[in-house]
Amino acid sequence: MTPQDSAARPNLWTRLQAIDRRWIYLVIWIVVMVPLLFPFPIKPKPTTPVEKLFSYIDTMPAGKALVISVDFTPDTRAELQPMIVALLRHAFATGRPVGVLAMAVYGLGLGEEALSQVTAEFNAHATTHEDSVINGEDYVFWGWTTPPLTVMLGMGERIANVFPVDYYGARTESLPIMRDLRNYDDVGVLVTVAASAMPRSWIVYGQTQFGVHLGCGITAVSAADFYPYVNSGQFVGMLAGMKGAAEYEQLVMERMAKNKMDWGLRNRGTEAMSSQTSAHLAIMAFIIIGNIGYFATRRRKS
Amino acid sequence: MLSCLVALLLCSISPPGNVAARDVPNDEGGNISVTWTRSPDTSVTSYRLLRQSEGAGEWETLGFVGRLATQYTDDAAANGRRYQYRVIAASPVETAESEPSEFAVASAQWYDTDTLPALVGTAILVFVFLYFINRAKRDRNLFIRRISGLDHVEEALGRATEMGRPTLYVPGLSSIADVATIASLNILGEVAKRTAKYGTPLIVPNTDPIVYTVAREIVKESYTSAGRPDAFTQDIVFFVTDQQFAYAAAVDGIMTREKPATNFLIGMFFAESLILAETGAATGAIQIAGTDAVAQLPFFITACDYTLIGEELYAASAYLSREPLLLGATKAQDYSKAIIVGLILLATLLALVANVSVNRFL
Amino acid sequence: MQRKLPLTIVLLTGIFGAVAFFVPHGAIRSVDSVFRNDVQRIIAAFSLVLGVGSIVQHHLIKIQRKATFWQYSWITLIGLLLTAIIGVFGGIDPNRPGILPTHIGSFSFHIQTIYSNMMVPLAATMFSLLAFFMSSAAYRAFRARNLEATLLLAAAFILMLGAVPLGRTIHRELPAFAEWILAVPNTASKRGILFGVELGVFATSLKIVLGIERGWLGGGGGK
Amino acid sequence: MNIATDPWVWIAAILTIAIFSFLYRENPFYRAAEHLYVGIANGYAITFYWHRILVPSLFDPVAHSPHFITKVWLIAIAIIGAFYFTRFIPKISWLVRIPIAILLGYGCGASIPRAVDAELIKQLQATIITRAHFAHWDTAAWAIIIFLGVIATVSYFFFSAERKGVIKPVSYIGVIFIMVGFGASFGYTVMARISLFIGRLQFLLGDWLGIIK
Repeated sequence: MTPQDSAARPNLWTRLQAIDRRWIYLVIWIVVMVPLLFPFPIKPKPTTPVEKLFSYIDTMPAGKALVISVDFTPDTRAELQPMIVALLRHAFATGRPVGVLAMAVYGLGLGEEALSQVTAEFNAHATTHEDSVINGEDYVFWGWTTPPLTVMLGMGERIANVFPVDYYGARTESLPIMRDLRNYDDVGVLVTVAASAMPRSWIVYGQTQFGVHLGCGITAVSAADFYPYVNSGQFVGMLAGMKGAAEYEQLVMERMAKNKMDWGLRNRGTEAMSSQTSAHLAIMAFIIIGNIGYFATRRRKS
Repeated sequence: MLSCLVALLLCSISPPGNVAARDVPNDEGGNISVTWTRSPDTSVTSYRLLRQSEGAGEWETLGFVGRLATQYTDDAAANGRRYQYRVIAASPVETAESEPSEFAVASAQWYDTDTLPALVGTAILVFVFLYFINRAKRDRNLFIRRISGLDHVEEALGRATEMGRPTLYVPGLSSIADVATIASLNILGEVAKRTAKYGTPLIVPNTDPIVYTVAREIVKESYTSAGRPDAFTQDIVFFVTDQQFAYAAAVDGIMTREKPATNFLIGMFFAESLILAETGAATGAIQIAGTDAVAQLPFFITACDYTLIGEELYAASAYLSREPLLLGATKAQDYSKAIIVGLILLATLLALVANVSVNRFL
Repeated sequence: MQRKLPLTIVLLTGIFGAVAFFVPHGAIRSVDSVFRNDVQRIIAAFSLVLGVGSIVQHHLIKIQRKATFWQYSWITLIGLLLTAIIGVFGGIDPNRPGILPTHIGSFSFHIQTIYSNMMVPLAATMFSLLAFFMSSAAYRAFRARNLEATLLLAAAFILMLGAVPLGRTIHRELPAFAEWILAVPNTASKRGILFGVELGVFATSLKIVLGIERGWLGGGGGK
Repeated sequence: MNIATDPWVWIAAILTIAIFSFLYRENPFYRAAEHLYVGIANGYAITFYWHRILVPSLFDPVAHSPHFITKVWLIAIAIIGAFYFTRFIPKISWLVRIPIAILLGYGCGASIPRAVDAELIKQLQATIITRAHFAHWDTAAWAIIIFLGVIATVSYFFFSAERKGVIKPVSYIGVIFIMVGFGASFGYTVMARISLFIGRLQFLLGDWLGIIK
């Protein structure tokens, strides 16, 4: 804030020109925080890659499993965790068997968190055994093992060999769900949710060697890197960043409404997306105000 | 007829065929590539690779690959030894074994033929550079156009001197292996000569321990050559931490507490670029930035007064020092760019007019 | 000797580094990998000793001189010492405990706990300051002063609109247009810049290896 | 409200707030967090170098390697590394240059062919227009725009000629491409950075205060 800036006769615009940046910070803070506290969901229209993944999972042959690979760490949780939650809800709402594994060791906690959240949501509304979502019957959490190559190849042969015990310590062989979830043949689609290059490894090992169908959920920054794989059909669909997560949540909410599951669930991605939208709008408004001020001052000077 | 039937009953999946093994070319040896044609049966889930070294009499298992694979690289072959391979198709209930392959031998090569374009390209560029550097020894009047960021170095340092406030120099956040860091250290040498001359305090926080040692030597040398060895003190160049954001936090602290009048942010930067540049802008410092990290340039452009874009960073030490040999190299860079543009035009012309794919040769 | 020897070493290791790129043979590759791994890492470890020495000295001087805010230097020094003791003696792998216990009852102070509960939140928060800094930088710099500045502003604006659902509401093709800007003009400019950068890298490397650029030799004189 | 009871969550939350307070102004809380951060980061670096580099790559092999030559090799590297400490002995302080020269020489030498191979040749290949681009009008148009944009941008970086004649308008087009590219990169990154802040808020409001969950 140099003195020259305020030397001109201070009208509103010139004052805005030299506004203390802390006002900008305050506005950003408010517009991001308020939608998180008091969600006003903006309903995003799903884009093609998101719709593709949704309808692929929605129309998989009965009995085929959805496998989610948690390949990210807590630092990208805000963007990626909502994807896992939405995918789990979709699978449980449509009665798909679900398998969850983690390629990132720090992803274990994230997988566990998402599973306990979503299973609790479903079981809270369950009245019969059929309605409930039960560990070992409707879903399995295999946990983490390394190296990735061994996992990706081994799952093509026998998943129970790769993960002899699940995350909770039960022998995977003994779980009823594993009877129909032997290897990639029983997997309808495997969705890798990652902030790294892991989706590429899944293509190289899982897909080119076993032909497993893949989908991916990635951060907004890496979206451009993965578009080519969606266009070539190597990924049946893709969720990119919070926007992708929010769009998928919308589709899942519509599906659940159709299945009479209007439980008023919170959608972290959609909520965060309203924060995103308001932050983007605020920044754009700042740019516009700055320019109006700029032209107003310039006219005054000339 | 009967034997056929027995075979069918005993072995209902058919084995993979045409198993072939050959040395992987252009490597340091140790690798043999095995190829086969897949078993036609859909129940196959994977293929298992077996290897036998000549005379060993025993087949060892190497590993397995998915049912769609038709190739496997054995990366544990001893050079000069003869190996043969078998591929076994496996379904959940049974297996079928192929005929063994012919023998193959892994060997190391002294030249990687895949690098031929790089070799030719390197040779041409080295030649161009040596020619111009040599010519620069005779020609004392090589011209370099104005680079606005560098024209303002003196002015920015002068301002710091007038205001009696220090100058901050951030040599990037990468290691010495990053050539941008070296370019930055060269500029640091020139900046330090001037701060020594003007008697302006200089602050050089570092994030790479090796860069720290080099930066320290360079600044010391600059102070000596400016005739002020006494002005060089221990706390001009110091190491902070090798953690990106801890470093950013510390430099932000320095910027707001010491209030340098001039900030140089030159070298390799990552996401912290705008954290540094925006804090510097908020303290009212004149900021000169320079990086070849294309992803960070937009942030420096928006938050700094002057930004050296990409190659300008590499022309800077020639520009500031006016050393003929360095100017010659800058001239060579220009001619190399002309060659590249020429090549793009030529290759496009060939591709469009004669339908010759130049990419085949690259 | 004092200058000749380092310059000779630079020339020899430089030629080796370049040649190794073209030669796959094990004789060269194994030496190359020693350079890449052992030499790099061990020398870096020694330089870290100097680095840590530097930061410790920096703060000790501050304390000694009672410089402005010298009290805070104690925080750095104590934090450094405690973390190093816990880390070096407590072990880095939770499954292989070191000689120092890393928990009192259920309260863990293992180096990984410190990492995830202090370093990670600190880094994430520093990183997230960018949300604010981007806003203020955009406000200040995105003014339509001339054609270039206007284009910078317009491209940023369109990309921001394309990222939120509103963009699609304004025009159905807006997100696609945003993608096009990223894929076509942006690619062209990046590629053009990269050509220059790589030539600069090439030139600087060559100058160092040939001993034309010798600023890195620093002080101390000698022939 | 479901406020956290784990002391570590409280520590993380306090540190988070201390860093955010910098947005208002530099203050004692930020200063303390910053100094603490630098201290811990260095302590962690010492830990890391000790357990992940010195022990497995130097001490263990020197003590246990079956190959005598490996031991000699590693000890030699360690001695070269120790040259760094000659800085404190003025007489032989120039030996500091030896480890620097080794790293610098090797790094520069290795980057010479790589700059040509990985960047120059690959980028050149990608820029050439071929007949295949003319299969669709759009691929052809985009390829031509990229082609012209690359040439214009490269010409912006000509240093040895005054900007006049042909170079002037061409390099100006280059500037236009550069600016559009920078603007696009900036706008594209906003979302990711807001996400980071949302992540921190979710930590503060969720994990710590338990207001949202």
